Amino acid sequence: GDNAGGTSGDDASTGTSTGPVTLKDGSKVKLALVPGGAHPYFQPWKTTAAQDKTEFKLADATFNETGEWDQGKQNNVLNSLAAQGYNAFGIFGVSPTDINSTFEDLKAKGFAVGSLASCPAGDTNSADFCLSTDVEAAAYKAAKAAIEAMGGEGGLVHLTGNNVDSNTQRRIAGVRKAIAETNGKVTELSVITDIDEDLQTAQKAVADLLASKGKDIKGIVTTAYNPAVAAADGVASSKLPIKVVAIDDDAKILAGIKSGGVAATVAQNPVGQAYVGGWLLALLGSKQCTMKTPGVTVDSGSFIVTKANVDSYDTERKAKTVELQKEFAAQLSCQ
Amino acid sequence: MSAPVSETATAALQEPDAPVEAPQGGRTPWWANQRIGLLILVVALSALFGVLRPAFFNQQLVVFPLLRDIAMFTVVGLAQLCVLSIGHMNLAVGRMAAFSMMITGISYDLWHFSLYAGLLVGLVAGAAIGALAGWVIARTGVNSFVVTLALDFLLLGLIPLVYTALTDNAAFVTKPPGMRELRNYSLGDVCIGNVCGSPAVPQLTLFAVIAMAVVGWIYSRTKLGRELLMTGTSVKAAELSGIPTARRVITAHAMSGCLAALAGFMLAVSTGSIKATIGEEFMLPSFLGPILGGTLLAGGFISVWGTLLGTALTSVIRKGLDLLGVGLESLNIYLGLILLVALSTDRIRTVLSDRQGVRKR
Amino acid sequence: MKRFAVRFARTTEMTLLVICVVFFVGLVIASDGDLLAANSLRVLLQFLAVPVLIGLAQMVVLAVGQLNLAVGAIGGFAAVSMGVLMAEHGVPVFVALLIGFLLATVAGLVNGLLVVLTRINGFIVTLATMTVLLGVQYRVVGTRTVDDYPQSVKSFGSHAVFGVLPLIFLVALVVAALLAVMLRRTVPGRQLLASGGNPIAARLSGISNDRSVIIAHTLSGAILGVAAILTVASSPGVNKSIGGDWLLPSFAAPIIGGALLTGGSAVVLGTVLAAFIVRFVDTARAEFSLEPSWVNFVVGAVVLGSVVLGQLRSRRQERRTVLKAPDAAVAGGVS
Amino acid sequence: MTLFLADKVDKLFPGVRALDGVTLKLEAGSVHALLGENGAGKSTLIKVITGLYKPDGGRLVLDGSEVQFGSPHESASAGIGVVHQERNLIPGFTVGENILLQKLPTSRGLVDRSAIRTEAARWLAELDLDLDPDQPVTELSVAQAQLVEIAKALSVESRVLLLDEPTASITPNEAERLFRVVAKLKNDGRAVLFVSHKLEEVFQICDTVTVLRDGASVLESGPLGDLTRDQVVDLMVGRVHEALALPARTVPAADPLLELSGVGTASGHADVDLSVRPGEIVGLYGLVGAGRSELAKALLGLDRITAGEVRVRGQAVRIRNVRDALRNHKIGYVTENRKEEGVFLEQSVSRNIAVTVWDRLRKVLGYVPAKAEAAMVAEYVEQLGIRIASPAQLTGTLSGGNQQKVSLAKWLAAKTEILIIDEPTVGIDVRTKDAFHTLIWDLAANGLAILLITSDLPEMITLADRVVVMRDHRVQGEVANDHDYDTMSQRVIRLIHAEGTTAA
Ligand SMILES: Nc1ncnc2c1ncn2[C@@H]1O[C@H](COP(=O)(O)OP(=O)(O)OP(=O)(O)O)[C@@H](O)[C@H]1O
Ligand SMILES: Nc1ncnc2c1ncn2[C@@H]1O[C@H](COP(=O)(O)OP(=O)(O)OP(=O)(O)O)[C@@H](O)[C@H]1O
Ligand SMILES: [Mg+2]
Ligand SMILES: [Mg+2]
Repeated sequence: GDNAGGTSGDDASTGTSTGPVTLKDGSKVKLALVPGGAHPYFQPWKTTAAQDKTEFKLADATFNETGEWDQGKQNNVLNSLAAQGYNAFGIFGVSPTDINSTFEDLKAKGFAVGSLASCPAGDTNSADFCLSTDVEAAAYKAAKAAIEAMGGEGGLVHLTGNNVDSNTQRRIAGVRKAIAETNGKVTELSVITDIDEDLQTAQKAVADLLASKGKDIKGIVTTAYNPAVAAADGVASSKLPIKVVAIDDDAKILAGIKSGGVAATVAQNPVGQAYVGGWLLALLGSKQCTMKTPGVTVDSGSFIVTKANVDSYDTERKAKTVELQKEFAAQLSCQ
Repeated sequence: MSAPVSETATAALQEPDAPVEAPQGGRTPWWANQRIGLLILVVALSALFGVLRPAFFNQQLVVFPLLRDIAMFTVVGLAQLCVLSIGHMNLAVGRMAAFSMMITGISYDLWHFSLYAGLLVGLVAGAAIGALAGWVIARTGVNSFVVTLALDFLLLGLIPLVYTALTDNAAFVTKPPGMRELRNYSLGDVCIGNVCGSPAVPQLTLFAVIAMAVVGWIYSRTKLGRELLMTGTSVKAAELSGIPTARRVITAHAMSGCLAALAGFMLAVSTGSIKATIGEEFMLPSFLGPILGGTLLAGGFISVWGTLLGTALTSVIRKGLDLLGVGLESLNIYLGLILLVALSTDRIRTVLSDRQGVRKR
Repeated sequence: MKRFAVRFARTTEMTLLVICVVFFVGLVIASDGDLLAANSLRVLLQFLAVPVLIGLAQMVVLAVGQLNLAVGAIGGFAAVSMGVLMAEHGVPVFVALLIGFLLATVAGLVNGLLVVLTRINGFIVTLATMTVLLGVQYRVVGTRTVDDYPQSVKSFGSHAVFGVLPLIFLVALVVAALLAVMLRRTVPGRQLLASGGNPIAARLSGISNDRSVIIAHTLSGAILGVAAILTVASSPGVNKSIGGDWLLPSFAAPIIGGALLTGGSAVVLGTVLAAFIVRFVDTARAEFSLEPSWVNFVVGAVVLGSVVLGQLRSRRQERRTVLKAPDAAVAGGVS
Repeated sequence: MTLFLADKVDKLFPGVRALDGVTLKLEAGSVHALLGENGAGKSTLIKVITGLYKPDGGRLVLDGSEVQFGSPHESASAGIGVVHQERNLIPGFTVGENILLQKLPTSRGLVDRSAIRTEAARWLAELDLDLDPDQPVTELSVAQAQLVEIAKALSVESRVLLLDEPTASITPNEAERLFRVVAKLKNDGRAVLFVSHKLEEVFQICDTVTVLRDGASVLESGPLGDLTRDQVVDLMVGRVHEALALPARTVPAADPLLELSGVGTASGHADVDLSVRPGEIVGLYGLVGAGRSELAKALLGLDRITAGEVRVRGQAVRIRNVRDALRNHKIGYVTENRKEEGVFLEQSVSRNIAVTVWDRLRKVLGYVPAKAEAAMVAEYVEQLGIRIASPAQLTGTLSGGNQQKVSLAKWLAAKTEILIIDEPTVGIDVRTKDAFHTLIWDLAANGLAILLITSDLPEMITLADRVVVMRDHRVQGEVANDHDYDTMSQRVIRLIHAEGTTAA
């Protein structure tokens, strides 16, 4: 995945399988998709959970975002769901450094567990599998897109979220990697962290940034939601010739792409995560299949969206989803 | 001069025909007692949730984590209670927990300490940072709210700097032997002969029990506890009665820091790793438990049992709503409303008991 | 007049004013005078409007010895209500803003009524209403960011008189001035402060403390309503994160500004100045590309330093007071 | 003409019948005394009249028509002014605003500051009080604050003025000034109700009297002229009250326990010389604000001593704080400010008394054995006759007299040898006052060195062996007490007003 501009990120794909495994009996599986808390990114999971339920004929499928970005609360939610009979869990762990413990607990009780949209920090994944955007790769792509939009030179600013989250550290690394590849033509002016908590903080940070350094900035890459919204808006109203590359494909950001305020965005694949994840968890939960290598990590793909492909990137994403299914089929050993 | 007052003076001071002044508030009926009210509420709500969702009594999946939570937040509450006892506040409880766990994490990661040695280091660090807050307050006379708020910001800045400097993932992932076990072990794993404890009770609760016992003992039995409460009731009167109020302020904050560290440790053990964000969610629960339980914000009165019950009440409500499958759209609405209704009944009980008291005459 | 000058020189306001000036001059020098550019000044002031208002909203309840933990929830709830009404229900701008303002005011009124009627500690009451309103805010807006409201609102939010003085900042100043007049020069204002200063004495003088508490909470709600309007007008959109970071600043401003937690103090000017100081720290963060961690560190140090300094000054003047002032505790219910 | 009538008023509190069919009649152009022991119900009656409490029975009649006041605001508008027993000023406000708080003058909807200034100045002038209406009340002395409250009561254009112990914390001089005002109001045809525990004052200014005992009126509107002091006291106490006869006591010749020479303090004292021997009661007299309490606090290390020397048992010492004073020098201080500094109102009686002795009682780890504590507390409750239902009772629920006993008990429990007693009987009824006098006398007889600060001249003359007079933070001189009121009071007052014996 080292060429930006609309090709599917299939670097992790082994792509040798023939087709998806069909689920025989999903009626014993109660699937729970549990994000870390409320966030627009996860909204597609809600509808996909319902789709999983009907398509795979599951006993139940639920979406529960009451964890409120607190690992303790999320653990509670998971336990409560387990107590209510849910036996297959697709989880976005609030704290990447803690979530393996949670996975271990659930695994110990015999549940099928998938790490969705984020992998645990470190080298081990205690869940059955991890299906997630490779955050470093996505940030790398985004930075590449920004550099391209900037014309390959100038100052770049990186706006992101919670500094002490290991995913943030990976994003920072991804952006730095892309900048390093320009051999000094592009410089990282600053990395602004901890502005994803709320929209106003992000907006204020962007405005201050533009006021103090606006002239030196050629591009802004954001790898968190609120800063993306704020940057798109701030740059548009300041009328500075700054290229903004955002993250995710929330309606607000897509509108920005269409109007030209946002140069590009990196879309991820939440639907694919929830759909393929649900399918996998149903297979594992019904004991039809097991993972050949437990804990395997697969990139769910990230897609550069520009004005050019804003109407078509979803097709590409759907293709990736189908591909993911095949890819996993090769990882399974089924009865 | 063992009895400086002579018979004549004593006789003069007696007022044989004066009626004994009635203790007001001391004669409330049992059902108006706030703690008993809370206990009844907790039990009633548990029963209600149990009836609606029998899974509520699932030992492994519900009771065990619930008790672990209650234990941890009780310790958080006790950390706040220590400063509330002198009429102060500690807005940095969470950050003090994060700070001491950072030290504990360093001790595991860099110095390869054992589980309990690291805990001890953390407790000392917590006590030290608390004492620092207390010292600033005592020396300058600046309001504790301001000092701990500022300290909170200071630590909020300091902690990530240290974490990013020392670790890759902004967390200490080294786990000393025993930490993993402590997370899941219950009293079921503690056996004397053939008799084992309940598998529904996590071993972590023992920390809370010890903390409650120590804090309870200090406040009910020792000179220190009494002096803290007197300082909380009236600093002026305490100073003029020979209580070293400045030192007591420092002690109270040090105790608070130490308990915050313990809570941070319990959180680290129960979620898995020692990270910078430990304690972020501590502040509101730290007040909620003690205050629901009857501890006064103004100082001078505390209740250790009340803190446990207050914490239990909120945890039980949350757990019950979780089990009822209440989504985020409604969860907070119900949580807030139940809290308000529960507390209003408390108020109604007090009013009723006052009325009854009057009618009896 | 001379006496007044002497008294003013000793106040916290004076200390804060000096700090403000020093800070500002320092920043101007550090930015090579860039900070004096119209745009920089505009940005500086633009993001002062809301902090000033939330500080005042807290100050007014502190003045009766109460506190309001629901500041962020009230503001956020009102802001998203206005946004959703305008963007999704086509309610005319004026009506929508009015409704939002009234919702916030009513929320404040309900806080006051609950405190008075149930006699539950104000801390707990506002904690409970905060929880409820957070739920309502989520219910109203979910995880979307709503921004599809009329341009007139946005141009109000971004307009600046002479390109320097943002309208919304002027609105905040007007509110501050009105509040100052109300607290200093109107009978209900004086009664409110009397209740806060000495509730027993106030009651013996025929002042209803209950009424004062209700008025204070309602005023707090109304000010938050204005803050919500300004938020809607000035931010790129409204979502559930609005109001999320209001709580601590709301306390920090009045307390740094010299308000007593026990009640009785009206420190409008102090609150405004304190908001300025906090804002300067933000500006410094952008100017020096500081990591947020350092900023927090500095804010902590500045707050502690300024208050300790102020305290030492007044201590020196009051050498004769024998005992240390007892640490003020937040008074709970007022009888 | 009867201006105001409270007819068979009842008031119940949870657990207490505070008023039981009390009738009170106030005539225009007369000053009426309301007397009774602590807790008799005087303040409660006033609060019922002003609409602060709702009566549980009876009726109020003003000017011949029945009235019901829902709040103090209504009674104030009806022309009833009141000075409550509690301190009653709003800290952040100016003198003027405090005076006019009940009805702030407004113009065009805003509070009119210049009107406040002029109107407040008028009331201040009426009381001959030289204060700036713009001054914050936090800068006032206790006495000044009290006078401001009186100005506040007058300011509602009151036809009926209720004064609840207005003279408890002011000097005779200031009291005289107040009495002149009262006389003027009386001539204007207003009705004044005067509550005081100082019977001398009552006899000086009152015309008629009502006596309360345990919430019931035992004498309703009797003319005061027909009664003697003893008769009044007997009515209040409910049995024959014997005049205080203190047993003989001699001061043993011994070296002073406490000695001050040339002491100066940060609060402005200069050249203070003073000594107290064991078994001696040294009175420290002066006008309010003379710096007596401040001197006591400086001795306890609460203020800096800048010059001179303090010797305890002959040793020069530097006392750092009250703890130091108590532990190392056995000095105790019974404060004048009972409610704020003397007792912990929201704590039990038992803790209040034991607070000074935990050091002595504690075992390992600071453990305080409950039994030893209870026994110790019981001993002092018994000795001082503190009326409580149980040692766990909150001190705030006790009457003033009993609170004062608690405040004293902790120093006796601590076995102090030097005791500084500041205004021990402010707001305390005659009988309890006599008991306190006996007690203090007795403590001295047992060898304690007592420094007695009081503004109550009769009390001073009853108790002190020597009277040291202070003015403006300096010692004016000393008078040996011959226990004769007339000669002593003259000598003391003369000393106070003597020009610059030591003053610079
Ligand atoms: N708010 C209250 N609630 C309950 N009891 C009260 C209340 N106020 C007064 N009492 C009780 O009513 C009785 C009368 O008290 P009150 O204050 O009227 O006495 P008093 O005659 O003014 O005494 P003092 O001379 O000490 O001022 C006392 O027993 C007191 O404890
Ligand atoms: N004329 C005055 N005006 C204002 N304040 C005064 C005046 N005189 C003294 N004060 C202040 O009043 C306080 C009274 O001091 P202190 O309490 O030591 O006096 P005291 O002789 O014990 O009188 P009291 O009877 O009030 O106890 C001091 O803080 C002093 O600064
Ligand atoms: Mg009274
Ligand atoms: Mg005095």
